[in-house]
Amino acid sequence: MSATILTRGTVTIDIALCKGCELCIPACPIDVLTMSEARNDRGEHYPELAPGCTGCGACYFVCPDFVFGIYEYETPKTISVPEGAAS
Amino acid sequence: MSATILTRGTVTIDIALCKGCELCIPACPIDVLTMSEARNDRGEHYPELAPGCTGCGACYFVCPDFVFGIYEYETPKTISVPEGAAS
Amino acid sequence: MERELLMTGIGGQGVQLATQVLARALTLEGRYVMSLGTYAGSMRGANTDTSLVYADAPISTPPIVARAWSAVAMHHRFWGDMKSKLAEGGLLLANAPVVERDGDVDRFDYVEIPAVAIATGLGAALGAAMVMIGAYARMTSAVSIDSLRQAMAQSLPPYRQKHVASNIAMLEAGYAHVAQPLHSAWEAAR
Amino acid sequence: MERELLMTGIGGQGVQLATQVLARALTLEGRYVMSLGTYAGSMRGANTDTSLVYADAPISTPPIVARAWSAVAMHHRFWGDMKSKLAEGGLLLANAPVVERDGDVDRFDYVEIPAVAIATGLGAALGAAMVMIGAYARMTSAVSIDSLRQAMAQSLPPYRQKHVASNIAMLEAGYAHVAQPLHSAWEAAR
Amino acid sequence: MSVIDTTRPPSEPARQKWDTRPKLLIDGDHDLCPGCGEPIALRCMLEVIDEMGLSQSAIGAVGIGCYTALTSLLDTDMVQCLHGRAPSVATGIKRMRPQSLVYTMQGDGDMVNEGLQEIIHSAARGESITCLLLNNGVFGETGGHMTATTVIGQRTKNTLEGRDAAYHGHPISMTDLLTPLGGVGYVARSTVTTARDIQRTRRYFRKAFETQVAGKGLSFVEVLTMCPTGWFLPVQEGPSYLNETMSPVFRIGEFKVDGQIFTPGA
Amino acid sequence: MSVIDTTRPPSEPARQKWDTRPKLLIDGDHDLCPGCGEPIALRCMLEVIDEMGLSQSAIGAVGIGCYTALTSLLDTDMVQCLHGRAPSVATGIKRMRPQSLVYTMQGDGDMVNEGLQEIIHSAARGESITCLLLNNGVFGETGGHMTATTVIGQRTKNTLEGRDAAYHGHPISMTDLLTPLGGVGYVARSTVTTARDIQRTRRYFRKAFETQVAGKGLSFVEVLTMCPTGWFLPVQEGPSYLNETMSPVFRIGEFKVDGQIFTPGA
Amino acid sequence: MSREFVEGAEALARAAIDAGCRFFAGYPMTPFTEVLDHMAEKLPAAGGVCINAESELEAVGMAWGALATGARAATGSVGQGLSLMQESFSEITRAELPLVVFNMARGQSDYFQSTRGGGHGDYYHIILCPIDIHEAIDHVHLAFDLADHWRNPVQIYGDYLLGHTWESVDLSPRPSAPLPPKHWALDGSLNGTGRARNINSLGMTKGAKGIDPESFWNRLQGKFRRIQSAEARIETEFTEDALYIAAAFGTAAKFVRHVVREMRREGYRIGYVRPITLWPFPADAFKQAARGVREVGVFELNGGQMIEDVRLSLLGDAPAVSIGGISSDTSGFGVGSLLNTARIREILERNYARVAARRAA
Amino acid sequence: MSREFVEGAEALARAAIDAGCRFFAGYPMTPFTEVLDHMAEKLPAAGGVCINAESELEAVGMAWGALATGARAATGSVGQGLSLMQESFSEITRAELPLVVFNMARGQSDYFQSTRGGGHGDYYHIILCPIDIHEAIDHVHLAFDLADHWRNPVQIYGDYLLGHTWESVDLSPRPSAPLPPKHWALDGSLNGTGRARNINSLGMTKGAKGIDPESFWNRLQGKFRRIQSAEARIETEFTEDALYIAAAFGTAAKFVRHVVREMRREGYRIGYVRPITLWPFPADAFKQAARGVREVGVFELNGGQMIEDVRLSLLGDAPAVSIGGISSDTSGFGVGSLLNTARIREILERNYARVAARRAA
Ligand SMILES: Cc1ncc(C[n+]2csc(CCOP(=O)(O)OP(=O)(O)O)c2C)c(N)n1
Ligand SMILES: Cc1ncc(C[n+]2csc(CCOP(=O)(O)OP(=O)(O)O)c2C)c(N)n1
Ligand code: SF4
Ligand code: SF4
Ligand code: SF4
Ligand code: SF4
Ligand code: SF4
Ligand code: SF4
Ligand SMILES: [Mg+2]
Ligand SMILES: [Mg+2]
Repeated sequence: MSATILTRGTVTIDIALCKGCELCIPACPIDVLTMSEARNDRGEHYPELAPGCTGCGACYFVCPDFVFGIYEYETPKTISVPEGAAS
Repeated sequence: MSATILTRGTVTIDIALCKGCELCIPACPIDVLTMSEARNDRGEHYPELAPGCTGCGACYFVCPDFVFGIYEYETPKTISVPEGAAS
Repeated sequence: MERELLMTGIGGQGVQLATQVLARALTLEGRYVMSLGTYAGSMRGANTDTSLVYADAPISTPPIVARAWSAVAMHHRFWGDMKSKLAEGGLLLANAPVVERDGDVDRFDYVEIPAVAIATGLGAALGAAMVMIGAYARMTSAVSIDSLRQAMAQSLPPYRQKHVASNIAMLEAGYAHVAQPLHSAWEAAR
Repeated sequence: MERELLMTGIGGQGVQLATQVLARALTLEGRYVMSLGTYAGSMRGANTDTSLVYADAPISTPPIVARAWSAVAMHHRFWGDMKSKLAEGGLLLANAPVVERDGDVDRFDYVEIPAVAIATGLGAALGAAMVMIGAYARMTSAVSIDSLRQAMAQSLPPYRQKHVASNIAMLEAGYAHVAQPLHSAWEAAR
Repeated sequence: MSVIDTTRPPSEPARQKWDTRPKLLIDGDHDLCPGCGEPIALRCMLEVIDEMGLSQSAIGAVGIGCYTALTSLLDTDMVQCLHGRAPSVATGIKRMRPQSLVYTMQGDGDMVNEGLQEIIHSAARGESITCLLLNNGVFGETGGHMTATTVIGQRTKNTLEGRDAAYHGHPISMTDLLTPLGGVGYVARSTVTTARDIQRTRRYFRKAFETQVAGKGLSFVEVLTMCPTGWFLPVQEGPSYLNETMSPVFRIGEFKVDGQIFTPGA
Repeated sequence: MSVIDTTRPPSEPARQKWDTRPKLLIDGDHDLCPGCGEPIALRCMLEVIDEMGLSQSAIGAVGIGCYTALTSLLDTDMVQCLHGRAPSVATGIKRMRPQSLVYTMQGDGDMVNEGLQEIIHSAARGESITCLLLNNGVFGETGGHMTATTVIGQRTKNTLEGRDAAYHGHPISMTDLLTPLGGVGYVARSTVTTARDIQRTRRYFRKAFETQVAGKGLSFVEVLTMCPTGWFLPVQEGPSYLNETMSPVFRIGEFKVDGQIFTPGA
Repeated sequence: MSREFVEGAEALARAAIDAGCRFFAGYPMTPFTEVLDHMAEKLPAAGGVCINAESELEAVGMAWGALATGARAATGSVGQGLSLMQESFSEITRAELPLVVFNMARGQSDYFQSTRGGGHGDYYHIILCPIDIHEAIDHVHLAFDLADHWRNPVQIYGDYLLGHTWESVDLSPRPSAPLPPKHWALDGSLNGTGRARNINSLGMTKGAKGIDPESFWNRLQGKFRRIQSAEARIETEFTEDALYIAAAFGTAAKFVRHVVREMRREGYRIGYVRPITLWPFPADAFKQAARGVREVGVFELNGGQMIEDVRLSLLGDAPAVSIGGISSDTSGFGVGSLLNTARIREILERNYARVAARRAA
Repeated sequence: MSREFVEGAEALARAAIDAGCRFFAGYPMTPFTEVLDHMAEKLPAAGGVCINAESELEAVGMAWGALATGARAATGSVGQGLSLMQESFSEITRAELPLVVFNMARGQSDYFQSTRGGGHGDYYHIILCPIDIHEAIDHVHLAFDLADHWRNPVQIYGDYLLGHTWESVDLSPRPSAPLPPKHWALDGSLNGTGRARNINSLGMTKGAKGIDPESFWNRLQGKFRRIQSAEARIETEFTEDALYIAAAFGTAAKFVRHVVREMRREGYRIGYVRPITLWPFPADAFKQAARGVREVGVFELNGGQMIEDVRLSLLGDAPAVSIGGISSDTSGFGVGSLLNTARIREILERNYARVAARRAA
């Protein structure tokens, strides 16, 4: 039910800025972003990160509201993710 | 010293309108126009017609001041012109 | 007789349409009406409010209402900004429990309408504003439910006519929810 | 002391340049000058005229001269239009025989200068206006021939400096043609 | 050498083939300079309108330049427009009177400087009008100033050392700009330096008006014209200066016919 | 499914690779709509300026449209221009400060409608500036009206039945107009619908600024941007609508590099 | 009379179409956009043409062309867009074309622009300034009629409030007089006769070379003077025995009138004056209304513009004092904090008291 | 002092360069063309830039950009071209940029356009209106200084006569005060610090969302009021004991002054007043000068524009009567038949006689 992948980084998500446009969701090449059930102070759903982020930056680039930050690990690390998430 | 040519028409020249630009002179394919010695009421030289005009209309078209009129003979006629004029 | 109604909510609550339906119904009954709506830009979740003046003679009041006879509050977030304009003792219909009870209960004729619950019961929470307008009409006798029905049909563009029936149901439910008129719009003095 | 000079001719006669040379000469001598030229568009053969006011103090007269102390007429065609502006008894230098004699002889101090003939004698009929200005300077003592020479050099652009000498010759010939001053520009009253 | 009497028609039986001036011109006595190319182009246009039997339907919108002096001599209904604005005015006319033949006449200063936006928008809008550009590469009217079509190196009143690409920029070719636009049906450029050129110009006008009549989009004819005054040249040198300096930059020919783009023979 | 805590940097040793917002933006909290493409393009431009080490020399001239709301958040010296007029203002800036990196930011309404003349003239003049066109095919700011780039068939507030070529005219492609002009050094078009497109957009900006630094003429980058509000679409559908309706009309790629025209692979 | 509940912008557009407007061109700018949208939607159905012009300059040019054919045509914008049209406005006036302009102003700061003509040269537009949408509908009909009658542009000076307020109004079709004959309209029929028409602003005459601006412009001055004496319109209330008069124009006047009526009911000797035409300004009627008054308070939402016309009307009979001021919301649409009857009441009371005290002293 | 004989247009251009103007952009239109030509020829040699802009709209935009960098910059045109610049004029004023405008008017019909601001909104430009080229040279220097000092546009209202008259004038370089520091000028130095500069006309503040037009425009109103009390300039002659005053502006005033002086010498009790600044209009000084006067004749070559400012100054103290009128030559350049001292003498005598008779009666 789980697999391991190599990742070079991860994201921060400033949910307060999110306007819920969902552009980041299809942008993520490994589908680790999903929209929240909860709403932020603007009344919007926002993205939540499941394990598996590789720090590729796609979400960062497509987000019109500057919600994401990208961090690069000093050393790439291996993590285990639920099967299918990284497909 | 003279030759005969066939001509289909001739021109009228309203010298009062002429501004002396001389565009008509090189336009005439058979060189039968020359600038006058005399000046019109505007103080300008104007074109004079030597025998040999064929009524081709070139002078008519190039003149910016609408000086020429073109007449077409009912029957083309032969005229004699000084040698060289029609060269 | 000139009466003022302020209605306030947040974007997407249908406040604009509800005001229009009431205004058209009044027009159908030969009343004079004037209304001005504002909503802050294209951002969702911003405030939206409307003012409506209705009368039995041509209206000479300016369109920005300084002092209102009645109000409908759909959402607590922006109701506070409008509160000062409602006359002491004026009629306030509150969309309960979205609008929270506070000192207003004493200052105004405060009537709670569970509009969201009623609308949800009819299958569409978004119809709450329509429920409120139905209730308002009954409460004030400003206009008949028949006129409201007719006005509803006139207020939707051709390609949305299929929603007329469900909206009329909202109006009717609101109307029915109020047992009896309290503030009569057309009575000379209260 | 304020003196006015009107000069009139047809396009290409050099009236504008001649006026400028006189004006610059006057400026060199510390006089105040003001001049306005008009010529009608780009058509050749149209009229061109200039007015010049010169004085020994700052000029307060407006630039469109209504009444002139002196005039130079280069061509009869447009002289008629200007005539009314020359004061009775004013100095009129006529470019004879281009300007034809008529009643003017009696109304003004009429002096004929065969400017075209003089200029042709010097090799360029187009210099007639320069001849007239030379004559005018002598006639009125408005300015010295030296200043005129200097002004001439200043009035041609670098690429036309080769024409300075021939133009100065024109000025000198005109100056020499007048035997003695008649109307003194700088004398208080005539 | 004997001089023929040309003050009157010939004594032989003859018919007048071409009148001194086009029928749609009230008077041939105008104030434009000797050797100016603009009246020549104008004549072509008016004669073609007449030959096509469209005289009674023509309405013109004229810009501001030397040709403005011709407005009151033109015998078609006219609007004298502001500098640069003729295409919009023509649009208003045509939309209200689709049955009319609507033409504009503008110079390069008028069309390519002040009114560049108007002609492009009208073209993209596909207005069914015919637009004439009289391109002499200068503001003739103001005395010979640089326009947006002045060629590199040309000396004008405000480019005394010649137009310098680095300082004054590059000339704009209207045919380049208009050809790719969707709403444009016909684009051509000609000159009036010789009788042959003038015949071509007349052909182009005919095709342009045909394009309008057929409702195939905006039609555009640019005519390179001499401006000896603004070029500070002897009048006689106008045609050769045009052929040597302007024609190489502004290619002659048809660029779009019936809405189809093609590259004419050079 | 477990949710990672993304409110703070990772606990592992890591360095921040990209900050949430570009360095030249004061605040990321802006008023543009959800799903709007304009801030995405803006980020690309600002980051490229920063990466090229040109932050301290950039001066912007911004037009009037939704992006105007970003002017006061931009942390480069700026002139907020009138609708359509940014290229002229940028010209004045650049001529007085040739050492500065001067850029303009305009929408399609601003550049292709109101200010079409300004951009073309500035381009022909070869001004050494970089011009950004945010093309969403509508006036977003006024609520979704047709512009000069609205594609045929598109429904807007004032083309309720869709843009009809015969009545409303044809869309204008700025790259078509600018590419042939002599003064232009670089012309390209991209989009911001996917991360890959965005990388290309960043590459184009870099080349455009390099063109300016090298003094090779005006550089122009058009970015097609989503406007779900003006298109009356659910926000999520913005990118696919753009790809399906706008991209086929407005081709993606480079059209002119270092002053050389070329036809990009379709 | 049957009434419908419509927004001001829609009422304006429908009134224009009912008044025979068959051409409209405009460029969006709030709150003019809303009028344009209704025109774009409704004019084609009425057999007219509405063009989404690419800019204000092009819009006014298109209207110019349409007018030249004799059609009833209009354009518009807000003050800022009208700034761009000033060259055309000036010249269209001289060309004597009956343009109608919808100025959906962002407030009242464009009074000078409208009344003094922001363009070059001596010219005036008739400026109708409605207080509400009922009057605006009348004004739209009047505008097209006056424009045709005088062959002079007429502007409707509206604003955000006028465009965005919904009212139950009477928009039933009005019988309108047949359009006056337009012998000058272009149709090509006289082409080639030597008498083809020439619409121009320069004083050109067909067949004659050159222009004659002096006599041409002087003739126009005569027309302006005739318009001045014929078309000035005013609304006044309670001026007979007033100590103090509050003057205002446009939608802001509705607030002032409301407060003045209220104060009158309470016994204040206060009057109200509203110029309905901003040009020609109803100077004589204003002077008349202010007879015996101690002071005129001018409530305008700008830095002080109409007050000049008030002073020019009174010429010292009574002082005119500015009691308004710049007032704008944060969107810049001109619906500022002074548009508030309570604040106005406070202002009028304060000024009234001062004047009344002065009188007592 | 050394004088040279130069044409007005050249003098204006050289004075501008001497005053530190380093950017100029314009589009030809007679008689502004002549100024532009001299700039195009001479400015590059002085290390400046002159652009032959493709239109008036682009010219003013370019000047806007140059000004934003802190440079002294100017543009200009005639009234018609200035009509096209009205949107920019309004907004440049609100952006508080020190633009200098050369208005080489075709006559005097653009008085309203200059003094009332043809654009939208509340704004004013300082209008310097020289009587001749000597004064114009001073005005050019003054214009650049005032523009920088007030951060407000300043216009030189010249005309054909000013540009085309040649005079012997002093154009020797003037020592000029160092330019005031321009902390607001753009140079990129603050980029990325959170405090980069933003030149705008909307009331934007760096880092803050939205705009605040009300307080922003009110601040500008305060500035306009300060300019009004500080910068009004007037020329008067013989007003102390005058029965009648003739008022005029610009080059036309030179004709009037000439005739008034002549009549004074002959004993007429006539005075002369010329506003040197058309805005701010020297209202107080005018009122002062007209004390005891029976009538003011306003000689302006238009349909009656400055007369409003005269009336607003006098507020009924004395009647103001128009004694000028539209006057144009056939080229439309504004040098019409009223510019004639004999005709003016006749007009002044007639009016004087009427007023004197009234007094006797
Ligand atoms: C708005 C405006 N700006 C400037 C002018 C002055 N002006 C008159 S004609 C002209 C140039 C015309 O050039 P072009 O159209 O090429 O015609 P040409 O004179 O060369 O025939 C200019 C700039 C004007 N009339 N209007
Ligand atoms: C002269 C002028 N006319 C009209 C407007 C109104 N206006 C403001 S933004 C805008 C449209 C902007 O469209 P675009 O540039 O495409 O930007 P977007 O809103 O789509 O981002 C218009 C027409 C204006 N500000 N100025
Ligand atoms: S792209 Fe940005 S704004 Fe849109 S949902 Fe994702 S995080 Fe939120
Ligand atoms: S950085 Fe890449 S992998 Fe991680 S969430 Fe964003 S798009 Fe997905
Ligand atoms: S072309 Fe015409 S104007 Fe020129 S010289 Fe010949 S006849 Fe005269
Ligand atoms: S008609 Fe032909 S042949 Fe006769 S003069 Fe003219 S150009 Fe020469
Ligand atoms: S200036 Fe040039 S374009 Fe104008 S009339 Fe003269 S030659 Fe023709
Ligand atoms: S309207 Fe369109 S362009 Fe404007 S902010 Fe919204 S999505 Fe972006
Ligand atoms: Mg030209
Ligand atoms: Mg857009």
